[in-house]
Amino acid sequence: MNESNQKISINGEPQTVPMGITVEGLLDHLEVDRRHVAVEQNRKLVVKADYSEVQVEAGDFVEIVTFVGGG
Amino acid sequence: MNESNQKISINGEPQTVPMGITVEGLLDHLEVDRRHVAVEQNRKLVVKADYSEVQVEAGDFVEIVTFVGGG
Amino acid sequence: MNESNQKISINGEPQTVPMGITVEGLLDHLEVDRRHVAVEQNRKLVVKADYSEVQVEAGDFVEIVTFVGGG
Amino acid sequence: MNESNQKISINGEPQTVPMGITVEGLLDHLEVDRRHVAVEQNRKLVVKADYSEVQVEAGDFVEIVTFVGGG
Amino acid sequence: MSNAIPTDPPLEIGSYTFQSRLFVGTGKYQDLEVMKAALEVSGTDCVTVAVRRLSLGLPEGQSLLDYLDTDRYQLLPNTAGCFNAEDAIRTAMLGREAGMSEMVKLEVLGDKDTLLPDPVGTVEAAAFLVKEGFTVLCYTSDDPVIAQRLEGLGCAAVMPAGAPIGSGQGVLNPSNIQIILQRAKVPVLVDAGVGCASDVSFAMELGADAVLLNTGIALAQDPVRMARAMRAACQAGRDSYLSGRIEKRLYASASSPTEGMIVVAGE
Amino acid sequence: MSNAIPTDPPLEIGSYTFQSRLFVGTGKYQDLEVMKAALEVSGTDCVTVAVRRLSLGLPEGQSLLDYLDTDRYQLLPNTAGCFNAEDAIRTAMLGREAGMSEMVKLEVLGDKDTLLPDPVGTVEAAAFLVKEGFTVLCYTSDDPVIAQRLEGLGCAAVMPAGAPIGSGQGVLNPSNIQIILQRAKVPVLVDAGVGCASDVSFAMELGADAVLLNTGIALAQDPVRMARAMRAACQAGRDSYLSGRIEKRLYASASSPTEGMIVVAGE
Amino acid sequence: MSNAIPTDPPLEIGSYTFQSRLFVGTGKYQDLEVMKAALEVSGTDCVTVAVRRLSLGLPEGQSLLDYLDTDRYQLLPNTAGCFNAEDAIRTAMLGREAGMSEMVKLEVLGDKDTLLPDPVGTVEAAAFLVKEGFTVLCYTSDDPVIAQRLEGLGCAAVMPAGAPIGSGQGVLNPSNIQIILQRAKVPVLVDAGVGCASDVSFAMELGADAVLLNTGIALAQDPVRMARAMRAACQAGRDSYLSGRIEKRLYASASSPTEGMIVVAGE
Amino acid sequence: MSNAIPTDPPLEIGSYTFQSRLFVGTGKYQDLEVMKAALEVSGTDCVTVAVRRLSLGLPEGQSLLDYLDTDRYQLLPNTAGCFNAEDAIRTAMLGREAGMSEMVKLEVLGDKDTLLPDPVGTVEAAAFLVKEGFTVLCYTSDDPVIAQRLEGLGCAAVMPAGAPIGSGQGVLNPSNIQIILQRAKVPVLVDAGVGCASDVSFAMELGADAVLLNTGIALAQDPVRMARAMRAACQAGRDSYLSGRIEKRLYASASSPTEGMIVVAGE
Repeated sequence: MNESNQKISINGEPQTVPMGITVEGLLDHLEVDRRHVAVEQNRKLVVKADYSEVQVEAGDFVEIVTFVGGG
Repeated sequence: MNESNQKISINGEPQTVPMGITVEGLLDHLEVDRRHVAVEQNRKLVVKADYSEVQVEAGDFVEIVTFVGGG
Repeated sequence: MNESNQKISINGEPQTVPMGITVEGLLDHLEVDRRHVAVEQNRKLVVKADYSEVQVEAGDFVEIVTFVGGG
Repeated sequence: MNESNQKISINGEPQTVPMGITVEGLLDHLEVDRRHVAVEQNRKLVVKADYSEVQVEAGDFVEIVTFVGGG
Repeated sequence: MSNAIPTDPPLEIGSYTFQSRLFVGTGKYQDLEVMKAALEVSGTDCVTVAVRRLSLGLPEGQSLLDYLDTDRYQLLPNTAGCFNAEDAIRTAMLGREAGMSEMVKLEVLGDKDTLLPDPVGTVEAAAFLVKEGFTVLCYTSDDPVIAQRLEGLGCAAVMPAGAPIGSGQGVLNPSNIQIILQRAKVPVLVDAGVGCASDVSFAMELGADAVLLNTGIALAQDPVRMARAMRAACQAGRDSYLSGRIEKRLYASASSPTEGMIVVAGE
Repeated sequence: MSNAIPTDPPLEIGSYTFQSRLFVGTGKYQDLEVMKAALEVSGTDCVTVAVRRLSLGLPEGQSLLDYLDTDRYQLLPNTAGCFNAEDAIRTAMLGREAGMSEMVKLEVLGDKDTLLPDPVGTVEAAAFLVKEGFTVLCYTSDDPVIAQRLEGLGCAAVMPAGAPIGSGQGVLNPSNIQIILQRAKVPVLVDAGVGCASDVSFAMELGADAVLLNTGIALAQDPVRMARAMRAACQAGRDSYLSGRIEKRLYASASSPTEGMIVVAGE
Repeated sequence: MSNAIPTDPPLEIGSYTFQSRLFVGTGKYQDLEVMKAALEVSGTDCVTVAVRRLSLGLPEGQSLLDYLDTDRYQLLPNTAGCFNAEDAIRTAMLGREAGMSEMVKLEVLGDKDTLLPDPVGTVEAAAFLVKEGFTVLCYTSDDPVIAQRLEGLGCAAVMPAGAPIGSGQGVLNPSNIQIILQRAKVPVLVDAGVGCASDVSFAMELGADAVLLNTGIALAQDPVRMARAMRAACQAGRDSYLSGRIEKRLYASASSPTEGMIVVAGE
Repeated sequence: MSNAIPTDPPLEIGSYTFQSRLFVGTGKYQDLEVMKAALEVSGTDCVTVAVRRLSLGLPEGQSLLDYLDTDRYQLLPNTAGCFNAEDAIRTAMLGREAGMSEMVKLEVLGDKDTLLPDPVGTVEAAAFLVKEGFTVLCYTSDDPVIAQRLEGLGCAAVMPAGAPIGSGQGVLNPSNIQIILQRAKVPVLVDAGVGCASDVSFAMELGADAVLLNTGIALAQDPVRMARAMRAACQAGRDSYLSGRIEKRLYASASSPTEGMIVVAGE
């Protein structure tokens, strides 16, 4: 692992992402379509307005969810 | 009763009509709207084609029916 | 077939029985338990009182019925 | 009220009973049939074994219950 | 004493009288021993039997009648299997001769899939048999019109089907049975379609005078126990009918008193 | 002999054993004589009672207990009328002391119109009473989730309502009762809502271990006869359940043999 | 495109064709304006009418026919009120002459309380009218035997009653209707007894080819809205029948995926 | 004109307004094209969606949202799959953020076999979410006690299950639904268990404000046609409810006049 990278969990899977990346950056990095997406960092909701400020840190559990078919 | 008249029953009611009158004449006499009407003479159906030939005779039981609301 | 015998149908099966036999004799011949039995000769019921008088004739259709399980 | 008496509530009704009376004494005083009876003092159950020891005090809320018809 | 339960008079059909309101068929049992035990346990007074050709050469002791105590049970010959009036009449005549009783369970069936009665043939045969002096207990559909007609012809009892014979569906149309009961002056027996105890209780609670069944017992996994169930269910339903049940209500009605609660105590 | 009916083991709830599977309430009777007669006829082993303030000054011989043979009947104190866990617990504690038995019928009600249980309060009170050593027979709705939770908490029996107390509507949702029964390892009693004999038979046929009722008997026009009806219905339903009923089918299945008919004769 | 809904072919009865599967009666409306509006909203193609003596001297514009667009609606004369075959035949002959159509709704009634058909008279009249060239739509009970017989006699459609005329009880015996439908080769219309929209949908879901009703609309508090309800219910039931519904199951089947849950996250 | 049908006001839930009273789920369709077509045909304004982990790397244009016109449909995120209050709250918070709407369909489930709600967890989560400003549409059992409690906590709508999710059994306990409806001041939606059109009509006729369903459409053999059926059934049931249906009666009531018969003629 490059020293400028860190390990986090995204949706339960281990991932390596750049150090100091924000949620905004993470979504860009993952090429996520932002429509109807929501993000949790360590079980805490990150609202859209905070995406560019909240930094992802090593060991974080990140959840990125969207809508799927359901009843 | 005029000698040129005769007594018949129409729809269960006694009526006096001219002697020699046909079903056609009877319907005219009664000013009956011919749409959806049917006629029985002494329990025998008189079809429309025969109206002008069938004569009504004294003592006849004539039924003139039409459609009313029903289920 | 012996000349003193005749062919009849009993319960739909051809049978050979003695000439001149009565219903009474027939039931004896067949060793029928008489409890709850009834007899028809050519679709006509033979009541018990007549068993000893009614003669079975060649070609007769005889039915001997009893009770079986039913609902 | 005699000075040796005290006021308590029994089953929601004000009653005057002797000072220093025990639950045992109270039940005798009220001529209560002890079969299938239970007693609460200030919302606390008094078990039978304690009847002769537990004293009723002024201002107590005493409940004496039994069984009635129910479903 | 005032709390004694009034006696329920026995059921009368024509000149016949029955203590039990359960009529039981004798068909379809795995063996005649089981049938015998089931009939005993059922408490019935009256059993139906079919009229069929004697099996010539059957060894002694192996026939239905060897297992039926005819002192105990009134035999009720049926005309099962007949699909027209003529056959049913012939069968009824033979049954009377064999059974030495005037009672007949008249069935004139419409088709083999439903075994539902043919109303036209039933009416024809009933009229004939009544004139011949039979006490006709007439199997019929749950059609109130035909039930009334059969009564008018002189049938001693009308026996509407709860459901097709042997189907075990219970009383499919309680409204029709109710109408039949409200208008009948002769006994009404629910005959056929009953599968379990609650079906019997339910039929009796509608006011039926009796229930006639066969398959529900005979083909249960334990016919003898089911016979006991049906006996109790019949009595239960009869008593329930006679007891004047509570009305149904959407909301509750407390069983325990609302006074004398401790829970307002101390307030 | 092979046709003997196997014996049905008695019902066990906690350490208590019951021969009869009918539990009967003691409320709402027009008088205690009628109640006494009805209970006797019902054959019950276990009667519910409410815990209420003693009426001081009631003449001797006029109380419920003067009419209840406590050698014959297990008393089952209820917590009827309690609308929260605390009141129900207090009432249960008093009932245990008065009754000298660990059994309690726990009811924590949700509102006065439906008298349906409050699941939240019921769960809370059940957990407490189980820990206090009670044998908790827990009144509940027909909700399979709550029934399972109550069992998990250690209730000795779960008692889903067939319908609101006293409503006489019978078992309104047999599917829920079936689910409860399929998953329960403790006895399941259908409690409340039963109006007539067929309701009882039906509940038992679903597989209920017992039925508890009160209003259906007490407010019938003839309570004693209705008690007899309910007893028989309970036995009938139990036997019917154990007998392995026939399957339901849309079409018929003949009861009488199709062979041996005379009607092909002569052709 | 693959998701297009296949077209449902129109209903054919004899040589007549109907787009709508709702047949509507014209009796009992508070006034003819309301009837006219209700019929329009119902979307029906075919309305029943009764044959009655002409009221001599009725002012013009006040008769039923002044409110019926006979270009729009096929008239279906009935034989309502006839209690024997002879009267029904006379009425049918008059109706044909008056209506200039071969279609007749044959009713031979059994009694005035139930208005259920007399099977014997119905069979007799149906046989006669078929031979006379009528297209007979035959009102009958839900008896599968009679339904089959009427089809065998040449009736163009059989019309079993869901429940007695005007009773609003819906389809009382779905089993019988199912049997009729499974065996019929001519159209089956559920006629009579329908009280609300779900009754109509239910009948159509059983597979009925159409529903005929009158009182359910005419005596509703808002007949025009109820006509709209019945129209939609008929289409809904037909579509539901054709769509292949899900099977019933006792337990649940999740609608939302069980994968991708966050709730295992972080573990 | 007097025969115009009064307009039915739209359904209001919290600050949201719906023209259609059919809410439709988006799960279980064989493919998203079929789902899209079914939703369009259903006429719904509001569709439920589940909140699940984003599938990283899914090609563009393949997700649910590519097939949902969010200008047309109000999205209603659910908390399906959550078995405790905490998970449901987390899911609801995520759903709100993703959906940019305050509406949530709250489900806290009791177990995986029944998918029936856990009342205790549901009450807990509902209280929290209401305080957080959500418009809570709360899935619940048909228990009137819990329904009333949820309303008291501030839920915008209560949504009792007709039967377990996906079971297709329809409304198993209409009595409970009726009680809920009579006491509710917020909208009541029947949610879950609906299998066919008549189930929907029936629920609406009970007075439900709307019906929410998924499996009934999605797993029908022809989902698009079934969507059309459900739309019509919902409208039919609503109209039927508002029209004031005829009373049910045991006996008949003639549709055709009893006067003016020819059949007394000549006598």
